[in-house]
Amino acid sequence: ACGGGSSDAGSDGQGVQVAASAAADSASYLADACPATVVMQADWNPESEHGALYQMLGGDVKIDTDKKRVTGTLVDTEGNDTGVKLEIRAGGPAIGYDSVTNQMYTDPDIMMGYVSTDDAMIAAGTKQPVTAVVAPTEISPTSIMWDPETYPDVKTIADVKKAGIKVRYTNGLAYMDYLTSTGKLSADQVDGSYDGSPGNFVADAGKAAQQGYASAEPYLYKNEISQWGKELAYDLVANSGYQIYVQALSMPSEKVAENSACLKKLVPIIQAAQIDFLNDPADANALIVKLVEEYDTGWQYSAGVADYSVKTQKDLGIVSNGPDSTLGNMDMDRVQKLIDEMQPILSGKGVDVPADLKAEDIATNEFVDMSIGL
Amino acid sequence: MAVAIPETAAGLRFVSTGMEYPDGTVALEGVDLDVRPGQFVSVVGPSGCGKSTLLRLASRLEHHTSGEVAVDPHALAYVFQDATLLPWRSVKKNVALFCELRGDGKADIARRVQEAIDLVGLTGFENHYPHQLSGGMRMRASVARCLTVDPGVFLFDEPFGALDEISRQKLNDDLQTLFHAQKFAALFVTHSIAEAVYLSTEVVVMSGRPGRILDRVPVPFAYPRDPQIRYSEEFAHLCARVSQSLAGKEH
Amino acid sequence: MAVAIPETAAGLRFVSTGMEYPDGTVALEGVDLDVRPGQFVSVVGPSGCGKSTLLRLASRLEHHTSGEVAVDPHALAYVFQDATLLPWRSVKKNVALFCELRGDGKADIARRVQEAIDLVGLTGFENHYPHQLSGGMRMRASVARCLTVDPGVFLFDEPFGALDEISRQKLNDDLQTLFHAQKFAALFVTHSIAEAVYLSTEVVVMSGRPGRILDRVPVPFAYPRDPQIRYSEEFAHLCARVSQSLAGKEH
Amino acid sequence: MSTDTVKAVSVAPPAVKSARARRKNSYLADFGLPLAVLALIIGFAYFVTYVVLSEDRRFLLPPLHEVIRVSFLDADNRAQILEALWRTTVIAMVGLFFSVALGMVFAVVMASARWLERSLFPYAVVLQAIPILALVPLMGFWFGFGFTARVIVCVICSIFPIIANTLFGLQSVEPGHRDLFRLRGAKPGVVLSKLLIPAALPSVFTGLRISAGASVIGAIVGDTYFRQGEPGIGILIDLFRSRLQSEQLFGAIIASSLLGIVVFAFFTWLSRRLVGHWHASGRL
Amino acid sequence: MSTDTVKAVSVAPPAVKSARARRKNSYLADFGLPLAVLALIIGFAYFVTYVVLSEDRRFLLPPLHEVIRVSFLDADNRAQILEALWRTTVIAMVGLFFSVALGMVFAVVMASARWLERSLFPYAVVLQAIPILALVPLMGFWFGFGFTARVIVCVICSIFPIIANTLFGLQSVEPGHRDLFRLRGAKPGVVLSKLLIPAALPSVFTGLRISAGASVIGAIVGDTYFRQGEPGIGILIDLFRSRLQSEQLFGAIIASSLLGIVVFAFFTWLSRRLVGHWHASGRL
Ligand SMILES: Nc1ncnc2c1ncn2[C@@H]1O[C@H](COP(=O)(O)OP(=O)(O)OP(=O)(O)O)[C@@H](O)[C@H]1O
Ligand SMILES: Nc1ncnc2c1ncn2[C@@H]1O[C@H](COP(=O)(O)OP(=O)(O)OP(=O)(O)O)[C@@H](O)[C@H]1O
Ligand SMILES: Cc1ncc(C[n+]2csc(CCO)c2C)c(N)n1
Ligand SMILES: [Mg+2]
Ligand SMILES: [Mg+2]
Repeated sequence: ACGGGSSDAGSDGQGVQVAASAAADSASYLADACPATVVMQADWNPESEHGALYQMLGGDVKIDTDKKRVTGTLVDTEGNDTGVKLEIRAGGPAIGYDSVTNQMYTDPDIMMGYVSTDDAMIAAGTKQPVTAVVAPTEISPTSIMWDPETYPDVKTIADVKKAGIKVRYTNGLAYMDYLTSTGKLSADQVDGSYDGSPGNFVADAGKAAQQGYASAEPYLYKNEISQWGKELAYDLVANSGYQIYVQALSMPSEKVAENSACLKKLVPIIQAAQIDFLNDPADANALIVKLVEEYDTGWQYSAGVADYSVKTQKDLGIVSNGPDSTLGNMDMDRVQKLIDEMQPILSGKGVDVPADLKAEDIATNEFVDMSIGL
Repeated sequence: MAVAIPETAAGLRFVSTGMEYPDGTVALEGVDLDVRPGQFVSVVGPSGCGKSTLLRLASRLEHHTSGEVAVDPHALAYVFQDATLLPWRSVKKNVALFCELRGDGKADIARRVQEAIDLVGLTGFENHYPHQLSGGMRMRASVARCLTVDPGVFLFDEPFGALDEISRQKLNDDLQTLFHAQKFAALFVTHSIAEAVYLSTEVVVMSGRPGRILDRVPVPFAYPRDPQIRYSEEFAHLCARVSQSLAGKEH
Repeated sequence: MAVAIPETAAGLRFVSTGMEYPDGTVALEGVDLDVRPGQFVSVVGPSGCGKSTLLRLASRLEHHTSGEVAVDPHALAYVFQDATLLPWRSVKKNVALFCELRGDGKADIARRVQEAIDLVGLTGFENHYPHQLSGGMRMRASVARCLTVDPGVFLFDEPFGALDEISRQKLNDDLQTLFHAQKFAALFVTHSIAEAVYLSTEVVVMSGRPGRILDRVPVPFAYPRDPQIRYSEEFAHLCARVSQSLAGKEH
Repeated sequence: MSTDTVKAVSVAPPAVKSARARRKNSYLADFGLPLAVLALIIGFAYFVTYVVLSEDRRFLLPPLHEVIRVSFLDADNRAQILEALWRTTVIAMVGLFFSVALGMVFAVVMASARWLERSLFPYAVVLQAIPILALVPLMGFWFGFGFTARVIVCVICSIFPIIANTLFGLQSVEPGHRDLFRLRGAKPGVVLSKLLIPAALPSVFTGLRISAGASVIGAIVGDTYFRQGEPGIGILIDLFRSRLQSEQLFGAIIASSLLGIVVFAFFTWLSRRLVGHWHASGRL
Repeated sequence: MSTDTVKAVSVAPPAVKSARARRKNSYLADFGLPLAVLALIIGFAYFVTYVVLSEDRRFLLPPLHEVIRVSFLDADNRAQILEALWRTTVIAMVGLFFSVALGMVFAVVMASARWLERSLFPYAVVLQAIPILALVPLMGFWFGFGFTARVIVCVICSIFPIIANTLFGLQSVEPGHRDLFRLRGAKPGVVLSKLLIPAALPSVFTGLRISAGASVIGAIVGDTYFRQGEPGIGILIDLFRSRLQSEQLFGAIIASSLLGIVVFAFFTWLSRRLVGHWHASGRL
């Protein structure tokens, strides 16, 4: 990755092969409805939680190692060319840890980005409203994890509270406001200094609990962080009642209407891609691992963790149909319930979430193909 | 207080000039003094009486607080009481400073600088830095710097105070020759009455602080002056008069 | 080269002392000089001949490169060629410095400081800062600082060069009185031959660089000396002799 | 020497009323012009907000009156910001205190011998050039994740300018002044208190002016990594950022900048008081 | 005046051979003692590694020889670290260059009038005291998330010491020297190049010594927030940190510290070359 230019992934099995062009009258022909390049802004470096997006790339990807973006033909579930390009932009460090909402409001080229329900509420409160149009992930993998050797009796977050274990989390994440405001953790046991490094966890030999993705950290700590090298126990935050749709693909609310024709066709392709990815993640995972390497932003992602991630997503139902038989739709009652619970909490923290915020303001199933499911 | 300054004035003119420092020290009061081209006026007076202040007013580095001061600021040279050499410049470069500021050519500068250095007896020390010089050598470098610029008005603040009698007499003679040749207007502060009389067309005696002019002693000798006049009776007489004025005695 | 220094030595002694600065300038060569308590030795010599260097060796601020130097470093006072006042201290505090360093009591310091300030004629300027003084006033403050400490060895580097004749004569008389009373060992650099002869028990004439001793002129007058001796024939005679030695003439 | 030039410089003395006029003038220069520059900068900020940035992007630099309204006129928000600022101030001041104390000692030790300078200065540089981030677990292990560690981060960020400038000040002491003390056989402690410190003071103040801002940044950085104990303005900035609260974010930034300026202004004032009477750098 | 005291100070002249002896002595002081201090510090590090830290915490400070072996003796790791270090060096140097150029201009402008100083200095303080984190989105919008933004972060981190010290140097110019130029009616540009800059140079070098380390830190901080384009050592530090690759982490820290020291040493050398002949601060 020199010169900051771009490189072709080539046709050596990286990415999904483009089979043929979708017929102009087929449901997956996007050229007449969508922008020539559909730009998606991810919230982090490439990872298997983003599988659906990378699954949609054809084999002709161009990697911009400078700007940390990948572009290729947007293909449908059959691998047919939809007539438009897909550009996936890495988030997190690649954009100075800026929020996806900010990025979407600054750069009109971005069509959609990953925004979780809680962040969408906050965005509504800061006059940058976004609406989720599809939720490829049903349950957030965000968990609290601890050392089962130190705390053999702790099984759930409730036990963590009971045991009074310090919990390290990343300052600013709304779920902790929920846990502390609802008394599921006490405010004086949490410590907002987690910055992604395992150093502090390992240094105090697992005395404290720590935030982590169920789909990544347990594997990493056991297999890739030699100083730890042991199992971790964890409990999903979602199990405590914090039921956001994590990484829901969203867009500035005002743009939903003008893009409806595109979304009508694109959202089902995304739904199908997520299912395809779960069934056969090999190509997309290979691309993800390759991208991480080429982007070279300091993030590491092995094939091992990619496989573990997919497995966990399946096992824990992180990616699943949810209560119904559709993958990608959002349970509007669940969204509303979260809004009702979180509105006072966030307002108490100084975020002016409108008191009358409705689930429909931040999420819509209008474009979801209800027939697509696992 | 608008005193008319004659339009034909060149050189220096003080008209009932006064100067009070911001801290309230009155350094000068009601000084009337004219120095025309071809005049060499020496100033003697007790330490702290305002002699340096007078030169600073003449050079416009300080501003008077009453009366008027007129001076041709072009081609002004001023040997400060301190050597004020730039510590990062060698002797040669220090002496060259004024030429550089005037934008002289390189060869011209080199020639003038060497002449001036030779004149003050610093030959061989061209590449020394100020901290490698003795006190007297520093003052001589400072004098040399002013000798490079053919000034119209030449101000001297005890230029030879740190020199031995022999160097001093030599420089007195050189300065006299220069004055005779160039006819600049010179205002010369010194503590040596003999030096004042030997060099000047007029010696001005100042009183203690606040400085006023106590006496003016015209010196009638023609230029070029023979060093031997120092041993003449008239010379001794003039010195005595200056000395008495300085001591505050009427004459 | 181990020259025996008599154990009874007090004051100052140079035995074929030489000094070469790191840049290769030879400032002094083979200087033999003794200054015992009760001796007042003046040094005259051309600018840059090594007079200040001699005093710096005597004060151990600089180190000789050949021969030997012996000095009693206790109760040493040194009036530098520059005033070297501390700019953040008022005149009063500057003059008090040496007393403070010796750890004198407050009242004692105040008394000594005021006496010294009065002696050098800076009364009224106690609370001024150095930058508010004239050149001569700064030197006087520097002299005052050394007058506060009853030194055993007193070094002077042209202390009165920046003063008018009247102040100078007054300070000469005061210094002489002090010397007569305290009998310290004095090494006094000056460019005024008359001053040298008036003050000293012996005048040492130095050659141009590298500085060697050319001539020694003992001055036989007894202390206290009447200011009028300056107009005596013997005085004139002694001055002439120094002057001739200085000019390089045999006598 | 032409007639004209002489005429040109015939200068009438400043009239008596000029003193007052000059003072008025100086008030104008001291307060009027700086305020004019401030107005200009505020104007530029508004220009960016309303002209350069489209409405959607206005969160990048919200209108200043909105920032003030939301952050400082709303009692809750103001209390939140000021409380956090106060905690950061405490850290910054404690850190700065140690920086000054340790830094000056360090500099004095280094100035006392060339080999000490050569031996120690590199570690001071390392201390300054080390990414604090990398030391977080080690420091946490030793000093915990609260007040102590934050103060240490603040010291690491702000000590070097003190060291470098004190050392410069000590080395710039005039040799003649040193001689004065050597001559009288002054003890090292006395030389330090009566010569070295006073002479180095103007330089030290320059170091202090640099460290003023650095200590604030250090306190904020420390906040970021060591979050136990009471949260400071750094945590708040992080929070506002992740919550997209632009107005409060800029409010917090303004508050912490003002803290920097206040500390800076304090040292400027102190320097005028202590060295203004003899050194030009003290005469702002 | 006792006999003894005189005897005590009867000083024999330094013998002729002393020149060589002194040089030897000075080699010892210049290199021997600093190396001894280094050995002491390394010893302390080992002490912490093996005695203070239990085995499973040894990653907090791994044994130095392991650090060297893993980071610098392994060709791949060495290449990785050196490549990243080189990119950071480029950013740091470009940033430092702009800091010096802009900082000196800023200082000269401020030194030219008191009202300018009072008007502008606060913004320099703000620039320094502002948490960069908070400006990331705005800077990203204007300058992207790559090289330009990183250089700007580096400038923000390293410009203030240059400004403050240049200003101090300019204000410390001796009034007598100013008079010299005023007297001869020198033009502002000439005064600047022949008086102000040379006179301020020793001070400027003190600023440069502070900015040397600050520019390295700035480049690393910039790396953290602006990761587009080629990654530098900051990103590597982050990576090693997140993987607890302690040996490489410390290797990278050592490498970046050495960069700081090298830049620092370069300016020390340059200052000796340029001002050593007349100012004591240049004579290390
Ligand atoms: N620090 C130094 N480095 C190199 N050479 C020096 C140094 N100080 C003085 N010198 C040289 O040593 C010689 C003697 O200097 P010194 O100051 O002793 O002269 P001096 O007799 O006091 O002269 P003056 O009457 O002008 O004060 C001079 O030639 C001078 O250039
Ligand atoms: N910057 C200043 N601020 C306040 N007072 C000053 C300043 N400069 C000089 N003075 C005062 O003005 C008076 C005259 O000073 P000036 O330097 O003109 O004396 P001088 O005649 O040159 O004396 P000398 O022969 O000692 O050099 C002195 O009393 C001095 O204290
Ligand atoms: C392995 C892993 N670590 C961190 C992030 C960053 N991140 C993006 S969104 C979010 C909050 C979820 O509620 C977090 C922590 C990630 N995506 N994957
Ligand atoms: Mg004077
Ligand atoms: Mg001398």
